[in-house]
Amino acid sequence: MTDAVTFRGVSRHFGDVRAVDRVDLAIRDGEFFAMLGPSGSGKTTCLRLIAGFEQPTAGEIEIFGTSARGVPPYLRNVNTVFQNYALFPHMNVRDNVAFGLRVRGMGRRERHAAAEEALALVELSGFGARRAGELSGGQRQRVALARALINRPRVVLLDEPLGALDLKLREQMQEELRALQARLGLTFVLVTHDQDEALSLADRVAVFAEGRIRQLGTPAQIYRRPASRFVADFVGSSNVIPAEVAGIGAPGQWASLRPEDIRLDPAGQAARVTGRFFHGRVTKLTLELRGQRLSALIPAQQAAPEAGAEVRIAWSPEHLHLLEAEA
Amino acid sequence: MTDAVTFRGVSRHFGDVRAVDRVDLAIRDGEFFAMLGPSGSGKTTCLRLIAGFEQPTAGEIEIFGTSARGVPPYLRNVNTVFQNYALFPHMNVRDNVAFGLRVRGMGRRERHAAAEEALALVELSGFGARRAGELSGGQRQRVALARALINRPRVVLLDEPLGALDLKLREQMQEELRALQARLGLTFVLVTHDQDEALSLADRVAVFAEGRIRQLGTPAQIYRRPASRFVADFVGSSNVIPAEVAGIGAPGQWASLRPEDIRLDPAGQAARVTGRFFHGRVTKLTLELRGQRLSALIPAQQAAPEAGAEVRIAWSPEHLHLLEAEA
Amino acid sequence: MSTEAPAIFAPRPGLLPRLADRLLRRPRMFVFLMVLPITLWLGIVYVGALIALLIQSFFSIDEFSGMVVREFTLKTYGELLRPANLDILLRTVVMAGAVTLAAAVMAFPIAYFAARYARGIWKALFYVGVMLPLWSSYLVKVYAWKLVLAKEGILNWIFAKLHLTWALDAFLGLPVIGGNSLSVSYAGTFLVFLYIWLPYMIMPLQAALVRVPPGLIEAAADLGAHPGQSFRMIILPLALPGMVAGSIFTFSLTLGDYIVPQIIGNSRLFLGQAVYLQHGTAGNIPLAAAFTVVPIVVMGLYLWGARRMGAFDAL
Amino acid sequence: MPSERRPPLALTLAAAAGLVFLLAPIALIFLYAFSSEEKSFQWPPPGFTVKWIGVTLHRPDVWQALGLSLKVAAISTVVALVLGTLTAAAVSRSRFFGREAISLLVILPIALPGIITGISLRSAFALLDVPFSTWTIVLGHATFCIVIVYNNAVARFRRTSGALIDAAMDLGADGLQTFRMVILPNIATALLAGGMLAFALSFDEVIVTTFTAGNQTTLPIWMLEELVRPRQRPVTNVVAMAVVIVTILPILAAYYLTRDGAQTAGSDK
Amino acid sequence: ADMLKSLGPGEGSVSIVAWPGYIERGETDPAYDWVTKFEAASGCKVEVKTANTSDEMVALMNEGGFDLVTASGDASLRLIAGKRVQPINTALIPDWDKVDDRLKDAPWHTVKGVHYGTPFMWGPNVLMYNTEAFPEPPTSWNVVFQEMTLPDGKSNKGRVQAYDGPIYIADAALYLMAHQPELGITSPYELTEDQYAAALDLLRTQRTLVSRYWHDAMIQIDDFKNEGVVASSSWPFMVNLLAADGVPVASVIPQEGATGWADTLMLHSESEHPNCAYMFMEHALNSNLQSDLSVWFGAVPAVPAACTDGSGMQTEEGCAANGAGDFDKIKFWQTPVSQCDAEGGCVPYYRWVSDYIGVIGGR
Ligand SMILES: Nc1ncnc2c1ncn2[C@@H]1O[C@H](COP(=O)(O)OP(=O)(O)OP(=O)(O)O)[C@@H](O)[C@H]1O
Ligand SMILES: Nc1ncnc2c1ncn2[C@@H]1O[C@H](COP(=O)(O)OP(=O)(O)OP(=O)(O)O)[C@@H](O)[C@H]1O
Ligand SMILES: [Mg+2]
Ligand SMILES: [Mg+2]
Repeated sequence: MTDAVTFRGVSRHFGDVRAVDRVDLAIRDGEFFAMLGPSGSGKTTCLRLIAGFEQPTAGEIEIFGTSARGVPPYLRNVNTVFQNYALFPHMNVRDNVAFGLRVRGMGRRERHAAAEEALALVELSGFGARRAGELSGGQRQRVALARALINRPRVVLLDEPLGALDLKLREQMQEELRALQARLGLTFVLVTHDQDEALSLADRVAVFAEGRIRQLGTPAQIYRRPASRFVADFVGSSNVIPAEVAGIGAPGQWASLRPEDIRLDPAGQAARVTGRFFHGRVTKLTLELRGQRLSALIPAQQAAPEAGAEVRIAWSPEHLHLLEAEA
Repeated sequence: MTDAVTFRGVSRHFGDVRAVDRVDLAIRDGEFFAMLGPSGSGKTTCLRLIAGFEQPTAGEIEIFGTSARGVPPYLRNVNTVFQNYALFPHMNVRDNVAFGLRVRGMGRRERHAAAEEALALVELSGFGARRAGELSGGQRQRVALARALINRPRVVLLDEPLGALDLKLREQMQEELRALQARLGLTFVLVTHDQDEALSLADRVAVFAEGRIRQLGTPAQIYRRPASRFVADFVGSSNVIPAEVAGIGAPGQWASLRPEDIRLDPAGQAARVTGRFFHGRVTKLTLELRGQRLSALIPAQQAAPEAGAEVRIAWSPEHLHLLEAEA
Repeated sequence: MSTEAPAIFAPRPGLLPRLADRLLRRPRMFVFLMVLPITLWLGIVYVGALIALLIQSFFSIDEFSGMVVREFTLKTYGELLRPANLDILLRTVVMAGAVTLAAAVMAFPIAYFAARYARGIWKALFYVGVMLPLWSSYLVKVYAWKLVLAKEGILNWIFAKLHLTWALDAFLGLPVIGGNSLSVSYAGTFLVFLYIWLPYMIMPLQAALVRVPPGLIEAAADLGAHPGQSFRMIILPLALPGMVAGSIFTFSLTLGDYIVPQIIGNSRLFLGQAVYLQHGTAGNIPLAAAFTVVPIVVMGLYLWGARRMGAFDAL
Repeated sequence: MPSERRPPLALTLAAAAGLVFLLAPIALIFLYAFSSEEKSFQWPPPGFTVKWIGVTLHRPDVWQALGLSLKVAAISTVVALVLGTLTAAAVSRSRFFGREAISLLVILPIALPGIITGISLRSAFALLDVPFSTWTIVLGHATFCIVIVYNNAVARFRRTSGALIDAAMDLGADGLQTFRMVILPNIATALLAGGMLAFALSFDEVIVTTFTAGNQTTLPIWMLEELVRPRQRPVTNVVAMAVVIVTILPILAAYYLTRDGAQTAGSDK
Repeated sequence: ADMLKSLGPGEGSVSIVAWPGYIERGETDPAYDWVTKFEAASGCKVEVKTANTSDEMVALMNEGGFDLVTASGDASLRLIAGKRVQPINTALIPDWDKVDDRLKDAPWHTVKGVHYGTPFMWGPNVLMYNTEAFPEPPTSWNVVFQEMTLPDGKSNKGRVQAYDGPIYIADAALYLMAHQPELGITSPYELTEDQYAAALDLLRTQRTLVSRYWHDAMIQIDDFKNEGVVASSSWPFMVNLLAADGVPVASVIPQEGATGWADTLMLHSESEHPNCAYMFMEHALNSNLQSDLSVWFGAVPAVPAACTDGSGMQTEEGCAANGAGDFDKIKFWQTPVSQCDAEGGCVPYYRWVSDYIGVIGGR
C-alpha cells in the first residue's frame, strides 16, 4: 500500500531560518499521525507544505505516490482544519461547510443536503443557519472539521485544532476526533505542542525540534524510550538526571526517570521536599536530591509530606532509561 | 484577625442576568483563594466587584473590615492581574511595572529602581527596556504580576492568569505563583476554570455555578467529598453513577466514583471498552457498564485492553461517595 | 508588611481630579457632556439649516417680481419635474453611479496590491501615490486634465505617436459618451471625476482589505477554490463594506460637484451646477432647494443601505 | 502570515497602471510649473524657465492666501480632533440613547454633496446673524472634518481594549491620569492619521468655502480666481507643486508613525 | 438708505464685488495697480471679492456686506428692482462730466431719471475667429448659428462656441432681428412669447454645432488654442490675449451688430462705507484707472478722454481695437423684465435662465 504522504529530504528555509530541515517522513494511509514539538519547531510549516501553501526549498513531497511539486492547494485532495478555524465570517455555518462543494459546482439543494449530513457527523445538526460569530469555540472547531471533511479528502490536516479550547472541552473534542477518524478511516495529520494530546490520540508521533524530526514512533515508544534528553524532557515532564545520581551508566551520561516511578521508601536516598501540589488523584512533590531538582507523583491515597520535610525516595532500576548523547 | 475580603449577600445583576447572586464569602488574610467554575458562572464579576470596577446591586463588600461601597478602583489597595495581561502597549516593560508608582507621584529614579526589583522578583531582570509586544506569553504574565505586586497591595486578584499559556509553561508558572505567594504572604484570589489549577494552587476553593457558590472548602474536601453531582462532575472528571449500579444508597440517589479508583478485576462486573487513550503514565479507558458510560484510568505499567474488548471491573466501596440531591 | 498599608486609600485632594472623578462616577453625565458639542453643532445648527433649506423648496417664486412667496405649495416641485431638470437629475445620478462603479473597479487592484503584497518601500510608494493627489490642488488638477484631454492635448498626441488615432476617433464617435474631443465629452467629465475621487475609494477599501485575514484565502484554496473563486466568494464580499464606505464619498462628491463639469464636458448641466445657478440667480432659492432634495433623498437611502452592510465601521 | 508573496501578474500590472494614473497628472503640474508660456498651456510646452518660482515668491497674494488656508486648516483640524475624539469615545465606550443617530449625524456632512452643506451653513449663518469671517470658514470645514477624525478614532478605540483603562485605574490612576498616560498615547497615531487627512481635506476645499467665506481668500479660492484670470498661469502650478513638495515629508512621517501604530494600538489579544 | 447729500470723511475701508481682474493692486503685475495710490490718498482700504458671473454678483449683493459692485447690464436692473443698490448723487462725483454722454443716462442704470451708479467700462461681444479658417473676416453671425462649410473646407460643426449665460438668448434675438424681420423684434432684451420661441429654436440648432459653451475667459482661450475652435462670440480681452500669444485670431462685429456689456459701479443700499465708496467712484473716473484697466482688461473706458489723454497706457488705437468705435452697433446687456412696450408683456429673465439650461441640455 502506498503511503499517504512522503517527505524525501524536504527543507523549507525562510531566509536564514531553517523552518523545515531535511525531513524524511512517511505517513501511512489511514493512520492518525501527530507532529509534536515546541513552538517554532516547524510543525506548521510541514503541514503547509503538505497542503501546498508552501513549496519546499529542497526535497520532494509525494501524496499517495504522486509528486506534489508545483501543485496548487486547490488541486490537492487534502483539507486542513486551521488553528484559528478560519471560518468565513460572512457566511452562515451551512455555507461554510458547503463551500468546498460550491466551488466544485454542486447545485444548491444537493450541497445543502450534504452540509446537513456533515453537520450531523460532528453533532451540529440544526446549527446551519447560524453565523460563525454566534458559535462557541468548540462548535466552531467542529464546523471547521465538517468543512474539511465534506470534500472527502484523502488526508485531513489539523493544525492545533484544540489549542484555543478549555481543558474540559478539549478532552471531549479529543475523544470525538479520535472516534471520527476511526469511523471514516481517513489519514489524519495532527499538529500539536501538547504532548498529552499527541500521545493519547495518535497512532504514531513525530517529535520535532528546530525543523528536524528528533524521534518518530508509537506513543508508547516515545514515552517509554525517549531517544534523547530533549524528547524525554518534552514528552511528559520527565526527570533527567546524571548517571552518577541515577546509579547507572557511565559518568557524563544522562538517564530519564518518570515522576510517577519515584516512590517514598524509608530505605531510599534522603531528599528534601521543596513544594507540594494537590492534583486530586495524585499529589505532586518537587524534591531536591543531591543538588538535583526532581518531581515525583504520589498517589492521593498515600499521605504526602509537607513542603520542607525530609523524605527518603527510591525507584526501581528498570524505570531508569539511559539517554543517547545529544546530537 | 479580620478577613481580607468579605461578601455579605452580594448580588450583581445585569438586567435579567444574575451574574452574582446572593454570595456570602470570607477570604482570609494571607490565603491563596481560588474561584473555580464553568464559563459564565460569575467568577470574573466577583473579582471586578472586589477591584471596584462593578458595584453590587445588593449586599455589602468589606475589604479588611472597611466597607468598599462607592470606593473607586484607584482608591482600593487591591491589584489585578488581568486575563489578557492588559499591558500598556505604548510603554516598555519597566514603565509598565512602574506605572502604579508613577501615578502616585514617585520620582523617575526611585520608581525605576523599584521596578527593577519587582522584575527581579519575577525573574525578568534585564527585560526592562523591551516592549510588551516583544515578550512571550509567560513573560508577559510575569510582567503583569510584577506590575500588580509593585504597589504592595493587600490583595492580589488574578483572573485566569494562565489561561493563554501552553501546558508546559502553565505548569511552570503555577509553581512560581505558589512560591511567590508563600514568600510574600499576600492574599491571592485566583479565578480559573481549570480544576487542576485550582486544586493544586489554592488553600481553599469556592466552586461557582450560575452566580452562586456551590461548595467552599480545601482542595481535598472538594475533590474527595463533592457536595453535589455538579461539583463531582466539574472537579476532576468523576463518574457519576446511579446508586443501583454503584451498589450503595437508595434508588434515585447518585454516587461519584473517581476514574482512578476503578480497577480491572477478574471478579468484577462485566463492562465493554469503548475507547482507549494512552496518556503516558496512565491509560484512559472509556467503558460501558450496564448502559452507563464510565471512564477508568489504568496505570501504564498494567497492560490495557483494546477498544472493543470485554473486561471485568471493580472498585472498593470506600471510594464511592454518595451525593446530596441537587438543589 | 501586609498589615501596614490601609486597604482603602483616602480620596485625593485637588479640584480637577475630584471633578474628573465625579464625572467618571456618573457615566451618563460624562457621555452627555462628550456628545453635547457635536449634537449642538451638527444636530441642531446643521440639521436645522438643512431642514430650513428643505422647507424653502415648498415655497415658490413669484413670476412677476421674482421674489420668494412664503406660502406652502408644490409648484416648485412641478418645476423640478420639467424635462430639462429631470435630464439634469438623471445625468448626474448616472454619472455619479458610473464614477463610483469605475472607482471601485479601479481602486480594487491598487488597494489589494497595497494591502496584501506591497512591502517596505513599495508600501510607502503606494501610500504616497494615494496621498499626493489628495494634497495637490483640486483645481490645478482639473485644469491639468483639460490639457491632457484636449483635442490638441496630450492624450491625442500620445495616440497619434502610437498611430492609434483611429481608435480614439472611433471611441469619440460613440453616441452619448463621445464628442468632438475627450475634453468636451461625457467620457472626459467621467475620467476627471474618476481621477479626482479615486483616492477616496482606495483608502477605505484598502483598510477593509487589510482586515481580511489571509488565512481565509488559504482556507478557501485549501477547500478547492481556485484564485478566481476565492476572489469572488471570499475577498469581494469581505471587502464590500469598505467599498460601500468609499462609494459614499465618490457618489456624494460627484453628485455635488459644480466645477469639474464646467471645465471638462459639453456644457450640459450637472446637479451641483444647477443648484449653484438657481441659488445664485438672485433667488430661485425654492428651486435650488428642490434640487437639493434629490441628493438628500438619494444619499439618505444610500446611507441607510450602507449602514446595514456595516459600511460605517469601514469608512 | 501569508507566504504566497508573489502577486499575480495581472494584479501587478493593474495596480501599477492605477499608480501611474494617480501620479501622472501630478507630474504634469510639475512640468508646467516651468513652462515658458504665460497665459495658457499647450502640449508639448514650447520652452522652460524657472522664472515662475521667483514670480511666485514675490506675489504677496499667494502668501496671504496660503497663510489663511494654513490657519483655517489648522484650526479646523484641531476643532475636528477635539469633537471627533469626544464623540468617538462616547460612541465606542458606552451605549446610550441616540448613539446610532450620532454616528449617522457625523457622517452626514461628508455624505451630502458639499454644495448642500455650503448652502445650508450659509443660510444658518445668515439666520444666526453670524458675520462671515475666518471663523465661518473654520466652522464649515470642521463640519466635514469631524467625520474623518471620528472614523479613525472610533476604529482605534474599538481596537484598544477596555481592559487597559481598567488596568490603569486598578493600579491607582484616576480619570485624568488614565486619560493622559494611557488613553491619549494609545489613540495618538490614529488621531495623527485622521488629523492629516482632515487637514488635507480642509486645505483643498473649494465648494463649501465658496459659501462660507466672506471676502477672504483661501488658497483654493485664490487658485480659482487665478485660473479664471488668464495671466501668469504657471504661478498656480508653482504653488500646487510647492504644496506637494512641502507636504510629502509630513505624509511620509505620518505613514511611518501610523504603521507602527497598527501594532502598538491593539492590546495583546 | 437715502441718497447721500454731501461727502463726509472716509470710513477707512470699502469692499467691492468685482469681476476678476477689475481691481488690481499690482500683485499680478506691478505695472497695473490702481488701488495702492487710492488707499494712500483716501485712507480707505480696498477689499475685493471677485465674482465670475452676473448671477453671482447679484447673489453676493443680496447677501450684503459689500459697498460697491461692478455690475453688468444684465445684473444692474435686477439689483435696482431688488432695492439692493441706492441712487447716486452725481454732484458728489466731480468727474461725472467726463463720462461718455452716451452712457450717462443708459437704461441699465438709470430708472425714471434716477442714476444708480457710475459707468465704469464697456465692451462689445465680438465675433472672434481663427484667421486660418477665415482668410476673410466673416460678415455674419451665421457662422455660429447655422451649419455650414467654412472657407477652410471643413464644417463648422464642433468648431464654434457660444456663451453659456442665459443672456446669450439676446444674441440669437439680435440675429433674428436681421434675418427674420417678420418677427418684429425691436429689442433683443424685450421678447414676446413668439419672438422668444423663435430665438430658442435658433439656439437649439446652434446646440448641434457647439461642443462646449464658454463660461470663463480662460476656458475659451484654451479652447481656441487646444480644442480647434475657430469662431465664437467673445470679448476683445480674449482676442488680445490670444493674439499676443501668437494664435492666429482676429475679431469683427458682423453686419447684424453685436450685444455688449457695460459695467456700472453701483452702491449697495445698506453700504456701511458710503463716503469711501463715493471716493472710489470718483477715483474710477478721474485717475489713470480707466486708461490702464482698458489695456489690462481689453475694454473701452467710460471716460473717452482716457483713450487719448495719456493718463495711462491706453492709446487711441488700443481703444479702437477694443471696440470704441462700435458703440452704435451694440445692444448692451440689460435684464429682461416682463413689463415692456409689447402687448402681453415680455418673457422675464428667470425664464431665460431655465430655458437656456434646457437648450444647453438638449431640450
Ligand atoms: N513565512 C515565513 N517567513 C519567515 N519565517 C517563517 C515563516 N513561516 C515560518 N517561519 C519561521 O519558521 C520557523 C518554524 O515555524 P512554524 O510556524 O512551522 O513553527 P511551529 O512548529 O508551527 O510553531 P508553533 O507551535 O508556534 O505554531 C519559525 O522560526 C518561524 O518563525
Ligand atoms: N457588563 C455586563 N453586562 C451584561 N452581562 C454581563 C456583563 N458582565 C458579565 N455579564 C454576564 O454575567 C455572567 C457572568 O459573567 P462572568 O464574566 O462573571 O463569568 P465568568 O465566570 O468569569 O466566565 P468566564 O470563565 O467565561 O470568564 C455571564 O452570563 C455574562 O454574560
Ligand atoms: Mg504552528
Ligand atoms: Mg471570566
